[in-house]
Amino acid sequence: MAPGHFVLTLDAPELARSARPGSFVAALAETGGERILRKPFSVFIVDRDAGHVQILFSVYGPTTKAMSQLQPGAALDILGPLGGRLFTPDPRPGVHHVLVGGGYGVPPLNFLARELKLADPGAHVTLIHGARTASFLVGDDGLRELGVSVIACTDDGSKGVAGKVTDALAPLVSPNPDNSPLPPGNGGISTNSPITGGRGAENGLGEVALYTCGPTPMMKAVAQLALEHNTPCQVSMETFMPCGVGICVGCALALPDGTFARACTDGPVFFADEVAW
Amino acid sequence: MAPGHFVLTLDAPELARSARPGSFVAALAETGGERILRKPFSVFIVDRDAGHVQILFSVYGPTTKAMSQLQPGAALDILGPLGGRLFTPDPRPGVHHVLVGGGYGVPPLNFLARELKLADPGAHVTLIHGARTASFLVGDDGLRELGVSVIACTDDGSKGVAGKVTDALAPLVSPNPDNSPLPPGNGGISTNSPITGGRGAENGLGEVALYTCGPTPMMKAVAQLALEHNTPCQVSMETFMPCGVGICVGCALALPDGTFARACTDGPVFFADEVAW
Amino acid sequence: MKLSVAIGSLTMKNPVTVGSGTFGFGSEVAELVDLEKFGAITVKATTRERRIGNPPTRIVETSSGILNAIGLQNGGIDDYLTNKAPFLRQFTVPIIVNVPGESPDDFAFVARKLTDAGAADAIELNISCPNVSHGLDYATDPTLIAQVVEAVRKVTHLPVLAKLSPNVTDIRPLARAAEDAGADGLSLINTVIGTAIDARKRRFKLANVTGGLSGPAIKPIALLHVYRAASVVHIPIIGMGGIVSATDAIEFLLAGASAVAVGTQNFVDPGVGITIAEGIEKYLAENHFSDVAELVGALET
Amino acid sequence: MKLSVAIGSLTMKNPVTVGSGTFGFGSEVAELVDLEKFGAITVKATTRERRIGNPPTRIVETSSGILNAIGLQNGGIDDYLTNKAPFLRQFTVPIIVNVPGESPDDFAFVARKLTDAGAADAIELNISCPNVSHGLDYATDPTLIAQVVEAVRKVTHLPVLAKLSPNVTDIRPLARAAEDAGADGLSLINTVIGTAIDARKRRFKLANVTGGLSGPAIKPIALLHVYRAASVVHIPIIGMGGIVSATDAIEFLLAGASAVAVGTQNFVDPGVGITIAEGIEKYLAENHFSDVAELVGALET
Ligand SMILES: Cc1cc2nc3c(=O)[nH]c(=O)nc-3n(C[C@H](O)[C@H](O)[C@H](O)COP(=O)(O)OP(=O)(O)OC[C@H]3O[C@@H](n4cnc5c(N)ncnc54)[C@H](O)[C@@H]3O)c2cc1C
Ligand SMILES: Cc1cc2nc3c(=O)[nH]c(=O)nc-3n(C[C@H](O)[C@H](O)[C@H](O)COP(=O)(O)OP(=O)(O)OC[C@H]3O[C@@H](n4cnc5c(N)ncnc54)[C@H](O)[C@@H]3O)c2cc1C
Ligand SMILES: Cc1cc2nc3c(=O)[nH]c(=O)nc-3n(C[C@H](O)[C@H](O)[C@H](O)COP(=O)(O)O)c2cc1C
Ligand SMILES: Cc1cc2nc3c(=O)[nH]c(=O)nc-3n(C[C@H](O)[C@H](O)[C@H](O)COP(=O)(O)O)c2cc1C
Ligand code: FES
Ligand code: FES
Repeated sequence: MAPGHFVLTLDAPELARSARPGSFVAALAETGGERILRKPFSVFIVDRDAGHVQILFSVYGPTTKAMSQLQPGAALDILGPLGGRLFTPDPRPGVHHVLVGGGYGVPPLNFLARELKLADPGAHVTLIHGARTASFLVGDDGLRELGVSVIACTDDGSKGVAGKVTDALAPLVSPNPDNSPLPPGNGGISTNSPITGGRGAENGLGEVALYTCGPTPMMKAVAQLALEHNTPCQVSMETFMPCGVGICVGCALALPDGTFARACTDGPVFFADEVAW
Repeated sequence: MAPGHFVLTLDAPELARSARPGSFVAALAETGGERILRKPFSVFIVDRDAGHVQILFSVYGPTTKAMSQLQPGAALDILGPLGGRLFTPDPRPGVHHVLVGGGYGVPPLNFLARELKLADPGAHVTLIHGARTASFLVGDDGLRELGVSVIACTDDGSKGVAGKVTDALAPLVSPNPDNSPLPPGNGGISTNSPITGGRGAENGLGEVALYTCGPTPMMKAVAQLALEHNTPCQVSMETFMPCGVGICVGCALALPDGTFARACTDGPVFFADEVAW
Repeated sequence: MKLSVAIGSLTMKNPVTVGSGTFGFGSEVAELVDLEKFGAITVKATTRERRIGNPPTRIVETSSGILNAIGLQNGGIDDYLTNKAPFLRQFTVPIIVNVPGESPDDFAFVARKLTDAGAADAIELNISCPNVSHGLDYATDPTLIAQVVEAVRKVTHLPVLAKLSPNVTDIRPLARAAEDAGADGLSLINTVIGTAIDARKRRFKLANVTGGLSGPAIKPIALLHVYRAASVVHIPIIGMGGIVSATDAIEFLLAGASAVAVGTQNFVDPGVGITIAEGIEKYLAENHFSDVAELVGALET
Repeated sequence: MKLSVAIGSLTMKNPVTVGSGTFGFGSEVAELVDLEKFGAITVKATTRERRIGNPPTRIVETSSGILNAIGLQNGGIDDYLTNKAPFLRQFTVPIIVNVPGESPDDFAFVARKLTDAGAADAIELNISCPNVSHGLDYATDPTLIAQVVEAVRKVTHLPVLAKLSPNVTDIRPLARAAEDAGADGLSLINTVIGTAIDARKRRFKLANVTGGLSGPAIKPIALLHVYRAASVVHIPIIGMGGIVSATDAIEFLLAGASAVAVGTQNFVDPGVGITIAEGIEKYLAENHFSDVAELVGALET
């Protein structure tokens, strides 16, 4: 695993059966009084036959610290699968599914990529994921083997595209003729490349469906690209979620009409234009 | 170890050098916010050469639970040695040192017995310790080998004398001619044996010095016996100790004059007649 | 074993309900827990008009507690009557509706609608929410509390509970004012006002600046308020503040509460109220009580 | 880097002191920690007459906090002058003496003795101890607070700090009353009143029934009181309540405190105040501040 990242395999047959891409679980770790709430973690890799569900996390605070110290065989109190609206595979035939993730947004996209390939092995699926540096790139496990194109982006160019995920994404929704299509690791894609085209399909690219999960600034940039190019884009929001089941209204997500949705049960997946960015 | 009892060996050379019988350490275990205070534990067995100090405990609450789960090599935050007045060996030549303990009061008495024997291998030292049943008798490790007489008492007679520690103690300070001297395990000592004699020495017994540590009701009974027979008796008090270093005054111990001492730094060891029982 | 508790004409079959605002409208968790097993369900605050609530961040964690500043987000009384009450009325469990307001008229308006529609079995007057303007003034002035209770008393035959704030110098005169004005019971306590600061960003953590503290951190405060209020009123008290276990709940009963509500802990386990009701029953049996009422205020002193 | 803070004529070389009653008289821990490294040492409450204090149990643990009911055990002012002050005066660190009382005259009596003997560098008026009779009345009435401050003001040239109680509806009028009466600073907050019950024994856990809650559990409450008081007074505030780390201390500075005190955490680590002073200095350096005063109230809004 990348430094500071952990994968827990939960023996949870019921969860394995019912989890869908975008589902999350709420974990209660023993932190004494330091933290009293459950914390949400996306379902990462599911093995339905074995009844196993994996989650991937890094240590942020007390809950993830306690989880990182669990010994094999230990019990973890989880509630799930949670989530109201989850990722929905874009039904357009031949559509290019582009999944854009960063940080802990990658795990649910891995799950989504697998499900897309499971439903249609010929599906055109690309995962673009980004991190500060190569060692922080996590969560793409097993996707290449399934025929998913994986494009890594690193801020420092230590692996894949040097730059942000949007640098790798832009040509897919709006090709810039000056750039070759996605050379891995040569830093050739400039963050300043002007947005020239309309939606991808009109520029000779196949139709594109976007799915994104990660830090809000990243998702906002992806959503903006999508909105500019009229590309359907599903975003899985990362608000703080005190209860995860819809009873606290602490996960308020601002909507364009000035009201608030509950990110946990009205989402976590929304269409990009449903959110006030 | 007896069920539910744990011994931790601390690698603490400084502590090993400076701890004396009656010294305690204040341990801070990671319990999150469940418990924010340190908890006191008596120094049990000290290996000055190795720089090791042992403490013996059973699981009462969050601190002892966390301590019971420590893995070898783990760190434990301790402060010590603490304690103002500690056990002082009675200086009278040939005196019979009788140590009376119950529960977690036995560990400091084990330490005391060893020190008495170390200072004078010919010293006459007896440990009387009691518990509900045989499996809860702990803390006498290694004493028989050093020539300490160990008298066990169990409420249910499953080991040693059937009865309370005071049943075994009474004949030592006030012999009852109807009872043979301390038959182990036959339950022959009656709790109702009338107090017949004055202090031990006057009854043909050698002079006796008492040292006791354990639950307050037990120590109170021992102290009463001692006071009735004019036998010097050192008691190590077991009040709740929020800080252990004299700054909180939360360890108030009622004195005969109606005022309160700090059990941590004015004690934990007092003479029986200094305490309002 | 008698576990039931009466608050005016409201009968709870066991002494456990939920804290308003910590259990939604019941429907959210009806698949996870059996609503019928609660003594009553207390639903989210329902106001005269719809309220959109405060912007995020609305909830932050503190040591053994959370601070919330939801801002009473709710659809308003008409939304409650149309979209929430019908679901709840499929069950037999009594419904307590929490009603905040900015004037006696506001409280009475909502209370009358609830009564007319038969959409509540008791009304809890939220005279104490620290997160909206005016809330606090009503919470701290016995005269205003009396006005609110009287205004509602006039328009409903339903049991009326006054939910008081702990953010006061002395709860006793306020508890008495509510009783004298005709309240059938008290709910104690609402959250304790506080704030949290992000030292790195040098900002308040809550968009609303202040929030209400709840969870185990406030239990000692809540127990004392309940004990003090119980010492001056004769009406039953629903005790709350930091309850996570049956032992906590029993402490509140011993302090003088006739029933209890579980709040923040629902976010961890929405079924915890049921576990607590079972735990109370077990404690009563083990200690040879035959009626939960015997435990109320039963402190040896 | 300027770390020093002035409160009237008292200069603390760094903004960290200890909460009265949580550090004894300094002598108890002088072998464990270097007293000179604190901005000031605030000693235990010193009363006109000796007080034996409350019977045990005096301290119990609660979630992320403790409840205490020490009952101001101390030897009285004469004992302080004879047996405690001389030890402390071997050091150069300034001494703040905490003075409770039951009448303005009590406070003034002790303040005068301290001043005459040169046995204090500042006097902290404990107008807020929740564990003794009268304490609370003085804490909640602006007129009485003013009387106490004025009475002491008349008999001493030393800086006078008013230590206020959080057990009030609104701290602002009380803070203003203290300032108007001539206080040089405020200490906020004293403990929050509460109680704890033993469900098994069906008894209060504290012999005194009520106690004062301290520790991390109360930090959100303390931060808000400090923020509110700072918004209405111009005198410096020593902020306290649940501080265990430099981050906590910085939160208090941001809320408007000029200095901080560490209380309950001293029981875990009597040297934590020094660690915190170092942590504040590090934070200032990392964030390019040159004076701790720049942090006071520096919340971005
Ligand atoms: C739907 C969803 C899915 C998620 N999936 C994953 C996953 O698969 N893997 C993963 O590693 N993480 C995931 N997260 C994030 C994870 O739940 C959080 O990082 C969680 O807070 C970690 O808990 P903790 O106790 O370890 O740390 P915390 O103590 O909660 O702190 C973590 C960080 O979050 C900050 N924080 C705390 N409260 C708030 C708040 N109210 N608003 C903003 N920031 C705050 C803290 O300051 C700190 O920097 C997911 C979050 C959501 C909402
Ligand atoms: C000088 C001294 C030496 C000790 N040496 C040992 C030792 O060698 N081995 C050992 O096992 N124990 C020893 N103890 C006892 C030990 O410190 C306590 O049992 C400690 O409370 C355990 O901490 P905990 O967090 O595990 O349990 P806690 O949560 O503290 O609870 C333990 C039990 O104590 C009760 N309790 C908590 N607070 C109070 C209070 N204020 N008053 C009365 N009861 C209270 C609780 O209700 C609970 O039943 C010693 C105590 C003292 C004072
Ligand atoms: C997120 C949240 C929302 C709340 N909303 C309301 C509310 O709408 N009306 C009300 O009277 N109390 C409200 N409360 C207060 C609770 O009902 C309860 O009084 C308080 O949280 C103390 O109990 P606890 O410590 O068990 O949570 C809310 C509490 C929380 C945590
Ligand atoms: C055991 C104990 C004794 C205290 N004694 C006093 C006192 O004598 N005078 C006083 O003004 N405050 C006293 N306090 C209050 C503290 O000084 C401080 O205001 C309060 O504990 C909040 O800070 P904390 O949460 O860091 O402990 C005492 C607190 C504790 C825990
Ligand atoms: S997390 Fe509680 S309502 Fe969404
Ligand atoms: S334990 Fe704090 S003074 Fe004794």
